[in-house]
Amino acid sequence: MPQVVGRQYKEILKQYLSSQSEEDLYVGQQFSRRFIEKDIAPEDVISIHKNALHDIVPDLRKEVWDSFDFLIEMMIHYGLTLREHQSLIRKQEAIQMEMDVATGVQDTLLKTKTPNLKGLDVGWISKPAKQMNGDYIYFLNHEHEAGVAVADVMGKGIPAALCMSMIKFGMDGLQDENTSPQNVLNIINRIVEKSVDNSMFISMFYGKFDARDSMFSYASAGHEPALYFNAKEQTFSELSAKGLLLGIKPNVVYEERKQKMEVNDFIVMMTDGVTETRTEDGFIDMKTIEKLLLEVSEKPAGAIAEHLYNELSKLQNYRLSDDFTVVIFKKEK
Amino acid sequence: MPQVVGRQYKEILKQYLSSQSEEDLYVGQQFSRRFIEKDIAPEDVISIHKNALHDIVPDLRKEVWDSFDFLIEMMIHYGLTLREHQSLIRKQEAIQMEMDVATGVQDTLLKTKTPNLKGLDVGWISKPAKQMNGDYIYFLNHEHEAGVAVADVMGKGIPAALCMSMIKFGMDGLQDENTSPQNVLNIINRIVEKSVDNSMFISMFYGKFDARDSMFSYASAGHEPALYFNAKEQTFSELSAKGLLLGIKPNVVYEERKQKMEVNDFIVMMTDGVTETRTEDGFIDMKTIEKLLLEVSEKPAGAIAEHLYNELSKLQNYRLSDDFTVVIFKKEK
Amino acid sequence: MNFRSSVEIYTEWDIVAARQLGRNEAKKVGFGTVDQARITTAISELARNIYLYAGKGKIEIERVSEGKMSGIKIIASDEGPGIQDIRKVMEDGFSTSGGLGAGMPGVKRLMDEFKVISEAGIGTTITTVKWLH
Amino acid sequence: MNFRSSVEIYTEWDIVAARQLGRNEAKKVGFGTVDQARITTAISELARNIYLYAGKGKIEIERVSEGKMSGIKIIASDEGPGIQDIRKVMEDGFSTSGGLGAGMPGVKRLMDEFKVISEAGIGTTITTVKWLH
Ligand SMILES: [Mn+2]
Ligand SMILES: [Mn+2]
Ligand SMILES: [Mn+2]
Ligand SMILES: [Mn+2]
Repeated sequence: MPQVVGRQYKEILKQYLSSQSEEDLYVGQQFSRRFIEKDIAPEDVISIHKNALHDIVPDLRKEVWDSFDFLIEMMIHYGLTLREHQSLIRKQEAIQMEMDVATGVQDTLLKTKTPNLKGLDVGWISKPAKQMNGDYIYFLNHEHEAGVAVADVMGKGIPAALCMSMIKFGMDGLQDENTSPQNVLNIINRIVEKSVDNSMFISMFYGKFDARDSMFSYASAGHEPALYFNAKEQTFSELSAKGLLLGIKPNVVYEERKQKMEVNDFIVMMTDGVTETRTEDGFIDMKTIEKLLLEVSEKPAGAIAEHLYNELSKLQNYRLSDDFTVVIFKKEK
Repeated sequence: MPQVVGRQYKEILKQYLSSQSEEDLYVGQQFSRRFIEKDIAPEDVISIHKNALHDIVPDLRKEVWDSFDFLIEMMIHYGLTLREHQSLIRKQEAIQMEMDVATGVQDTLLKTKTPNLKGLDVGWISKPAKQMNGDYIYFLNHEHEAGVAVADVMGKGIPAALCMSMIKFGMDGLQDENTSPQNVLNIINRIVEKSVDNSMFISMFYGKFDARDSMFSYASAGHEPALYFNAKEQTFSELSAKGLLLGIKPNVVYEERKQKMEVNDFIVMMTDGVTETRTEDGFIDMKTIEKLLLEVSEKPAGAIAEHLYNELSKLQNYRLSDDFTVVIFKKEK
Repeated sequence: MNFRSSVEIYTEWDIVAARQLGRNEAKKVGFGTVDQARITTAISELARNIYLYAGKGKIEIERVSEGKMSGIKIIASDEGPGIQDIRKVMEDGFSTSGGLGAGMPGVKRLMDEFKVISEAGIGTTITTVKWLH
Repeated sequence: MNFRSSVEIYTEWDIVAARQLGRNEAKKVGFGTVDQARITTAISELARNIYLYAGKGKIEIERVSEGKMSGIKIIASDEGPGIQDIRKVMEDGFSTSGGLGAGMPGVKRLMDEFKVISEAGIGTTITTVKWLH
């Protein structure tokens, strides 16, 4: 192989020395890429060059050849750095694979079941800005009720995954208890406060729909307000409730509020990745979101969520700057 | 700067061309390292070389100088690969920092409190083989009881951290329930089975000391047996109990066994990173561990754990091939 | 007005023509041999991308100046399919060979300024500048 | 018996002597210019480590053969403090400059075989071989 490479190199060099044409330089440079692919070190290139030149113009002063030997010596450490590069690339690929596995495990472990409740159409979408999602949705289902926690946890990777697991396992433990939004946030707040120091921030919205009286009750731990769409009036209003971020203080009492829902009304819960969509002209405002929701307000909850994501994503040139999560509860007949 | 470098290079090259001595090559090569540190690309080196040679032996045929131009062209992609290397190194450093943060959060979130029970001396040590630990210790304390879960979870990173959080939050939820070893494993097994698919393996030993009757009860989910040291007889025996790894089947009933403890007796719970210590001559056997424990059997539990770690770590040349965890319960007066 | 000239890219031969034009201009601006080679390589990569992925397009070369600085600007444009995921293309390759992605971080490194505008179905324009230091 | 000779490393000058010895032997075995330079560089790194971190030690050079293969073996030994964390030293540096660590992965790459034995307070012996292909 090296001999073949050497012969080819000599031909290209010879050609160039007689023509000095751009074409030969182009051919030479394309050839050099194959050198790199074949792990030919730069010191080898100098040696190949020296031998080729020697064949083409043998009658040069001894200093020229000696100078190439010196140049070879100079290139050895460059060659080593390049080989280190190959090994780093392999390492990086291994990390990538590990991340892929981690994402899969996270999905399995923290999975949640979309409620299937008569009278309620549930749609949601959650897209990470980078590989790992820092937003988390968890559904808590009972016979006549559908509850959902929408949370935005600080950071990514392990810290985020652990915060999510706190929420999941905390809520799993609530199955038989009082699952009023107020009580859910009070309890989760206590778990978080106990487990993490004050430098971890988690915002969370908890909403619950009761099929018996079509009442949506909610509480918020420093989270984005939800949007309530009144189908009859074709108007939007914000559902906000007072409450500190999770884990700041041990005994917070979260405010709980209610909203009665009529058929075709829907409620949009989201994270700040939705409301803080950044375009070239700055942040969008709530009106943009309302306009987009109105366009498809007669569609099923899933389609509304999808539409909102597609349009907001287009507005920011398909590059999310934050994780994007929407959950929609729509009252059906 | 490049001019200074060029002048120095010329001096060294000139010296070499007149002497061809090893010393000059050594000086040249040391010089080349500084080139790399200063981000001087290989194509720059060729150019510097060409200029230096031109100053030293100006009267060479035109082909020589043209050939250097060709060589510069050949080196451009080598230079690019090197610069890519610098950026990969920075990326790697960022990942490292992220890992450090993650380790810290994991420590905070999954922290556990060593029991402080009259009549029981508790010592433990847990050392990761790589940066992240896949072994996990969790203490469950009650008024008259000290319980400990020693687990070895599959993998590292996020998958491992999430498994640990399952165990922690699962056990947190047990505070008021029946905390017999059998019941603890039954419940944790159900949580794990529900949350993960069959490809995740977790082995776990649960041991509980009751200060009222000095009884140590235990159960095991496919975990290493513990070692019981009888101080009066100066003998060791294995404490093993039957049971499947966690998460394989939903309704496993774990075997529970008991061991009465007398003053100065101790029980050593550990992961396979301890028993499967690999030396140059193969794996160590239980006798080695017993011998090491016997040497310090009169010391406090913490010192015994420490001694075991230090000696076994020395045996494998200070390179752990697996995470290493030991928990010792020693009965005091 | 600044000097500006261009080469249409249809065939591999046009890549060579664009390189030649770029090298001549770089020399006139006053770049040394190594920088000439770097600028030429950047043009080469951009032109190859047009040739390989868009089928046809154009390389424009312009001498530029700003205050006391002078330099060379290269504009590569095509009406090809556009770049699907610019973020990905600009990432350092996990492999140095092949693909559109291989070239872009390289071009960015060879030059001083770099900007991509790409729209699906409409095409891609890459503008890049190197200043004489 | 195979030819074997050695250089004691006390001063920087001894590094040059070890290099010279290695290059001569490599040439005699039949290695080409580039491989001569690589073997010499490996010796240089090993000798510098002795000089910088152990104070004194020895480089032995031996021509070796196995079946039809011939090659060169380098043994670097010192009675220095020993290497604390060999794993770390063998890791690809996050920085190419300075420190004992910089050299080791490089030496391993320059040669074909590589083995370290190190004990705290007793010293370090590194044995490395390159075969003529
Ligand atoms: Mn977030
Ligand atoms: Mn956010
Ligand atoms: Mn493990
Ligand atoms: Mn293990």
